[in-house]
Amino acid sequence: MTFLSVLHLLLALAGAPLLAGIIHRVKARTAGRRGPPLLQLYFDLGKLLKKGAVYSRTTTWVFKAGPIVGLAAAVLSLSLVPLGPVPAVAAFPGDLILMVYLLGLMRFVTVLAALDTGSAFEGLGASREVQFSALAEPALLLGLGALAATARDMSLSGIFSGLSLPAAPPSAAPVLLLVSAATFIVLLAENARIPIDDPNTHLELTMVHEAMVLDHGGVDLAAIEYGSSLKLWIFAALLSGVALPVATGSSAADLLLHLAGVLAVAVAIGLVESGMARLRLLRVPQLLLAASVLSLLALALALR
Amino acid sequence: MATLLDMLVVLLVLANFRLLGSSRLLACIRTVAAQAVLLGATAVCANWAHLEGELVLIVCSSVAIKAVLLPWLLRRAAREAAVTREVEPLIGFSLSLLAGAGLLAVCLLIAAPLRVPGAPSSGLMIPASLFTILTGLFLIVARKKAVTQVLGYLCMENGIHAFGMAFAVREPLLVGMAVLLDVLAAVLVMGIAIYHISREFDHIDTDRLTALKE
Amino acid sequence: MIWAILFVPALCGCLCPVIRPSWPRRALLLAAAALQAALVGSCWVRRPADTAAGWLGLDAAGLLFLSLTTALFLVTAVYAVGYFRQEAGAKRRDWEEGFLFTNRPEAMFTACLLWFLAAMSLVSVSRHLGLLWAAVEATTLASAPLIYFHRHHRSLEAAWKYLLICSVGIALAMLGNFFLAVAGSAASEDGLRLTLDSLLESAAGLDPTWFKAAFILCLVGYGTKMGLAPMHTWLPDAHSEAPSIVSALLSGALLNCAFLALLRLHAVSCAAALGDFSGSLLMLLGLLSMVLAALFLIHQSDFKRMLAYSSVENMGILALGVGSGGVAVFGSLFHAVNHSLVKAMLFLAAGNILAACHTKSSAEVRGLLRSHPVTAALWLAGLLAVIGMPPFGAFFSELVVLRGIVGAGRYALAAVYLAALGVTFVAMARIVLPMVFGKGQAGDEGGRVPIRTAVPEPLWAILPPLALCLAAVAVGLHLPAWLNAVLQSAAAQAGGQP
Amino acid sequence: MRRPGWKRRRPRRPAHRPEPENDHKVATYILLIAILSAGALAALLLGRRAAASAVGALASIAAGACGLISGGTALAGATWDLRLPWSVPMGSFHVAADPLSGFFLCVISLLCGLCGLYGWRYLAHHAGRRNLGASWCFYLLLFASMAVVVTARNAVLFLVAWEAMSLSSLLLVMFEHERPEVVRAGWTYLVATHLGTAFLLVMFLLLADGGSLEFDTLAPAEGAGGAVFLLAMVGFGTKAGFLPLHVWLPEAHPAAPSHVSAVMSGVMIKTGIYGLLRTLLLLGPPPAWWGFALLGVGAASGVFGVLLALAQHDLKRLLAYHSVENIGIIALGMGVGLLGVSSGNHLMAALGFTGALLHVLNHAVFKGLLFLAAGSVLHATATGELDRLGGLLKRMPATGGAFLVGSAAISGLPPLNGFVSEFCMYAGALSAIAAGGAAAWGGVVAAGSLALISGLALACFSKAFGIVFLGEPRSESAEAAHDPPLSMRLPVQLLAGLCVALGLCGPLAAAAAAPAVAGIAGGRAAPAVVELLWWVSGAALLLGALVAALALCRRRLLRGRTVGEGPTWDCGYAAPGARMQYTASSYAMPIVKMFRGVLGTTEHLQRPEGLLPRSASVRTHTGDPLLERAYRPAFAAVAWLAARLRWLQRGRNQLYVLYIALAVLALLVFELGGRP
Repeated sequence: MTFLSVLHLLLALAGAPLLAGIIHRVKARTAGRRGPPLLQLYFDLGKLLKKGAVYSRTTTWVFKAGPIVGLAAAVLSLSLVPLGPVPAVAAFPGDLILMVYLLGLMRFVTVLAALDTGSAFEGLGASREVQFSALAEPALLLGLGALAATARDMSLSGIFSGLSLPAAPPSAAPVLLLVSAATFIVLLAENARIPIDDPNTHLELTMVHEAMVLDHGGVDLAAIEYGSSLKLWIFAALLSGVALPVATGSSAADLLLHLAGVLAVAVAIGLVESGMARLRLLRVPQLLLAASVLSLLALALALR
Repeated sequence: MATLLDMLVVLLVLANFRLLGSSRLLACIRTVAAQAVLLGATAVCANWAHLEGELVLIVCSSVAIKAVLLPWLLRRAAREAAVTREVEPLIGFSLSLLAGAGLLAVCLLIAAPLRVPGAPSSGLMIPASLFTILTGLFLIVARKKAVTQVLGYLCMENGIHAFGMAFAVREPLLVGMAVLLDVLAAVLVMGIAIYHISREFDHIDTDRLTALKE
Repeated sequence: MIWAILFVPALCGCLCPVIRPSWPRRALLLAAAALQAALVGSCWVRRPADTAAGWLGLDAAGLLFLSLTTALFLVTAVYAVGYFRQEAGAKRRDWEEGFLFTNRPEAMFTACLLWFLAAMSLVSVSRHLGLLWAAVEATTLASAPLIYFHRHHRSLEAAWKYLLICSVGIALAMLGNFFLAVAGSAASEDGLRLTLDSLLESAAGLDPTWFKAAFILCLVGYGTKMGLAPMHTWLPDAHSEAPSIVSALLSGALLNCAFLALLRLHAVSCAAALGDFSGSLLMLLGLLSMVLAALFLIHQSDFKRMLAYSSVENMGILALGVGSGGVAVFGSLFHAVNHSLVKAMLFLAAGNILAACHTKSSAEVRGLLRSHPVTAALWLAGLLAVIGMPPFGAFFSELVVLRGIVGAGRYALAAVYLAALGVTFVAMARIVLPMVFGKGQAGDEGGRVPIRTAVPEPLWAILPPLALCLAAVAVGLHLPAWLNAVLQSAAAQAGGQP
Repeated sequence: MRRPGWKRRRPRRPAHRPEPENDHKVATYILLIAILSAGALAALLLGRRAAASAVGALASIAAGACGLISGGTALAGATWDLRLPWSVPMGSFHVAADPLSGFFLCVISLLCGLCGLYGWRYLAHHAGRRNLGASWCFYLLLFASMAVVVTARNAVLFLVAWEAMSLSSLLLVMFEHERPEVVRAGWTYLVATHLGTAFLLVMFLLLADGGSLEFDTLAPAEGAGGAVFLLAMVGFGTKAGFLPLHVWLPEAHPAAPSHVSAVMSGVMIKTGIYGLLRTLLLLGPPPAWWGFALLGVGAASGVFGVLLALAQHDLKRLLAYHSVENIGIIALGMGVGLLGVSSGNHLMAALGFTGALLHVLNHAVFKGLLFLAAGSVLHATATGELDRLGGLLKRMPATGGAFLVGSAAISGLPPLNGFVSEFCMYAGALSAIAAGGAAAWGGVVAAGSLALISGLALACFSKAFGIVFLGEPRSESAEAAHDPPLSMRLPVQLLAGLCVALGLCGPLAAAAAAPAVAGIAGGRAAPAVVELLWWVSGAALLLGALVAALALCRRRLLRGRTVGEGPTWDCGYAAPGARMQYTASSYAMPIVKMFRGVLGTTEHLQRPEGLLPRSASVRTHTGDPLLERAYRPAFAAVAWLAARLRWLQRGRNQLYVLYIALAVLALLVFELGGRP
């Protein structure tokens, strides 16, 4: 753990909402509109934090606890994520498992909060969410496993520093390619992006993630929004680490480079979103299974 | 003496064929009685050289029981039960005769390796007695009436005793007596059973005795 | 001593028909049973010497089976007294077909019971094969009238089949004895005597061919009596139609007698170094019996027939154990003990169920546990015991038999053995569990309401099977040293190593 | 390469090690057995009286305490050894405790004690109508037999205790025997367990190899190891509920009273795991394929179990299928461990077996908790049907909170105990992957299936908790539900507390279990494991702190602002009602549809018709595919064969005599025929 890793953590905590702004801006530009300001999400969060709250009579403490626990889990798992060769704040063998499971915890509480309202729409959203993530999780873990097999290391930071170009084994290239593809798909699924989910549709029946938070408002909604932007940052950081396996000599340069990478990922997401339409729900599992297959392929290559 | 013995043995075999072939109940009973007599004669001939008191005693008693007492009992049972005088076979008579021939062949096959050390008797003796036993079994299997089944049982016993006596199994009186008593008692009990059967079913062919089955 | 053992029941049997009033007769029955038990018990203390020129004697195996027989007889005698009280009265209605019938005169029945006991005692004390044969035949003759206690066509049919089939089989055994004599006539010039001692000492000189033939004949003959497949056909009919006490005695004591006869012959053949030959035959028939019985148990709808087939299966185990030699011989002797106790208990319990529900079809008996708790518990315990669950002894005996088989490296045999046991167990559990558990109400799955008498379960109907059950458990929990010693020496006689 | 942890092959004669110091260590064990047997007898005598319940409960609590002490001391390394004279063929009463036995003894005593306390009031309303005494007698016997099973050192004693265990649990299952499905369940259970035991008989006889059946001398003949292992897999797997043999489990566990289900599901099936571990100890160094076999079975059981659980509509049945899943997870851990041993990877071996053992403990805790909570729900609403429940968290807060903890724990989420054990297995798998080689593929299987399982388990338990405890009640009985009395709340909450505690103190648990692991995996890598787990518990604590801090912030922010109440926002729909909520079936539908091929789910759909549709309904049912597609047909085939043979017994006397004649002729001709 170095000063830079702390810096990365702080930057992530501060800059995560920016990614959403970038995505929106890119989408608007490709559609020929001006689009909202880059900092829109910050404004939204600020407004939400000022508001009071209205709770459904159906709900219990589970509903109130959901956003907080989710946010805490997101922050904690963010602290486990390295930015390329820049190690994470905490790194130990098997930390990637903890990271994935913290995201799982976040999902669990969100889903329960959704079910707590007793609303049909939120139940619908929850049921789709758990289905997709149940398929996304193996893909992600196997992909990371492939990386571990290539880097012969058990901790995320070790893996990514081991994979960065000068140190990386020559056989790593195809593995990295496959894994980054898989990770990108998982990213889209986990962060409720097109083509898996449409964050700003106006028809609740087609929502997945947004349907789960229909009933939240004020501070809670702020926590949720912020948490999901942190989640997006986590995946973006991972992806830039995989897709951009470069370690310049100086770690400061690495930090900057991969920050750029994270922003690039956001841009890519924006492009994909503006280029594609939402998939039919029945097609989504196939896409996720494809991601798992990619990861397995990567593993096969790494273990050969 | 040996020729005489062979003659007797052949007669025994023929008697079996008569049992297989005849359709008259009383005739069958008579044949079984005759078999018993033949049996006694065989025993005497076979051990002519060293004839002992107890052997003679067994022979006499067995002839008395099997040739006189039991046939009388069976006739009586048949009369009590108002049996029709036919045998009522499950397997036809001619077929029975053929089967008998087959059985005889089997007996010869089995008896081939059975050599009696220093046997006084003819080589025919073993197959003949085995054949008698099998005939008895065949009668039990191939005839309907309870009486005929008892007849078959008697025929078997004859065969067994034929064997026993011919080879002079030197067993003291007691066993022989016990055996005879058992046979006697068995047939008595069977007779009683037949009596009850005839009362229950007002006839004694056993194909009504099939209530108990899976 | 031995003479006393033989004559006490025989004479009491002769007395019975002349005693008119029923109470003294029943008392006599109990007294005879108790006296016999006392005599046999004294034999455990001091083993009587052979008498009658080695024709009569009490070796380990004989003592074992004699004690079993006597114990079972004592217990069933107690049950019988109550049973007579219940069965007394002129005309009774048949539960299955509804016609009226009478029972045989109780005096005759009691006499036959006692003669049956005498015959079985003779089987276990006779050390002369001819005498043994006569005794076994005598058991048939004494027990045939017992089966025909209820005077109606089914029991008559059962008795007739029993009589004929067993007589035919036994006749073959007689021939076997003669063959044995011939086989021995080479051994000693004045022909050999069929006493066990002389057979065993001159076994080496037996002519193998004749001996093999003799063994086959005796195997089929006594096997018929013992209920080995495919000669077992009389067994289900007799057991299902006879009164429960008789079924208990037939299954628990009589089959053992036939088994004892086979044991003697196997001992001789082991002495004649033909143990493998006879063993293989025993194993063959034993396995056949187990498999057939298991298959016939599957669709069984009559719970007394079920018990009968289970007896066939257990006899198969005995034959298998003795055949495969080694420790398995001990196992199968021990199994004989367990089987007798358990099966007798089961038949007595079946008698209670029959008296309560007036049906032999297991489908019509439901929810015994609510209406007749003790009987139901016994019935369930009996099931568990007969399928070899601890703490009942059968578990250990079956385990020892299995060990003998596996130890001899016969893995295929072990597989079939276990498979047969498994099928038996599944089939029996399928039949018994619904009888014990479930609602007793009419309507739900056709269960007939068990008839509640003023005293649902009279003491005489409970105590005898309970005693047997406790005995079975006791043997399983702790095998007493004296019993163990007798089992070991008996096994050693029949060519088993500890 | 030298393999870790394996003592050389034991000598045939009992090794002449000095008898361990017995006196006081055995005392607690003897006390345990004494209490249990005395309690059983007393309860039996009390019969239908309510006092029987009290006696049984108190006895089980006391015995539980003794067991914890005795097992704990043994786990701490104070082993003891006790031989009593027992005269049965091949048998001897020889019990001893090494750390492994101690570990399992602890787990058993813990859960049995708490469930005993729970059962006290749970059975109370049966007093006078049912024979409580018998039930409690069997409960205590079950406890005792399990205690003997994990300490027996003689095969015959082991088997006797094993069968006693099956038998007593069977009779416990039969408690409400008027319900036909209970009888069916009991039958299935009896058949499965008895047939499973048959394999164990052969296994032990093969292990004994003609010698004595004392564990000290058990060792397989040359080349028999594989056979023994497979027999053990089948025999013990039947009890544990490995995949093709699990069919009895979802039948029997729901049928039993809930505290019994908790014991059966929480610890009784674990005795199968114990047996497997003990056999592995006896077998000596394992070849790699054993590990792969265990991994395969584990993956299959885990995935299949959780899928079937997801498709269930009955709470207890769902939990029962989850036992299959968790047994699969344990098998995965053992497989990882075995691969580690066979490939000489100490860390992997230690991680795998530590994970397996910890999961044994953890599953006992949270599955016990879940079954007891389900029992409280049943007790309060008289139905376990998910779609008739709902909104119970408001009405039974204590039970609901505990159930939530249990759900999170069984889904393997941090910071609870389920995550600790799964983390160990993952780490083991990961170390294998990082190390490369053939074992790496084992790691891949383990990691992949664990990921899939945990994802599906999350789905399943968000469904279970969400539908049962959240939202609005779906029936009057759920409307009127209330928390059970203290003696039923207490065990549940204690177990919930344990879930948290074990989650936070993972390393301590691992350190405690280390001696038990060392026997199989070697103690060399134990410190590494503990160190790894410190990270986990550190993260857990940090998470807690974060949550607390955020909660504080939230409180601060909301202070003084308007916090209003209103109906759930239903996108403008005027009159939202309880019947509009998502149901369990609809919640699970997407996943179940996805796997319909393997699940064989049947759907009865009544579409709405006409302009003003009267009624429309959809009903799905998922039975056990193996039971319905494999076992039933097999049994039917045997029955068919038997039916074909019945003509042999036609009732014709002639036929019967013919059999005799043919038999004698056949034998004679076969033996003598033709040979001169």
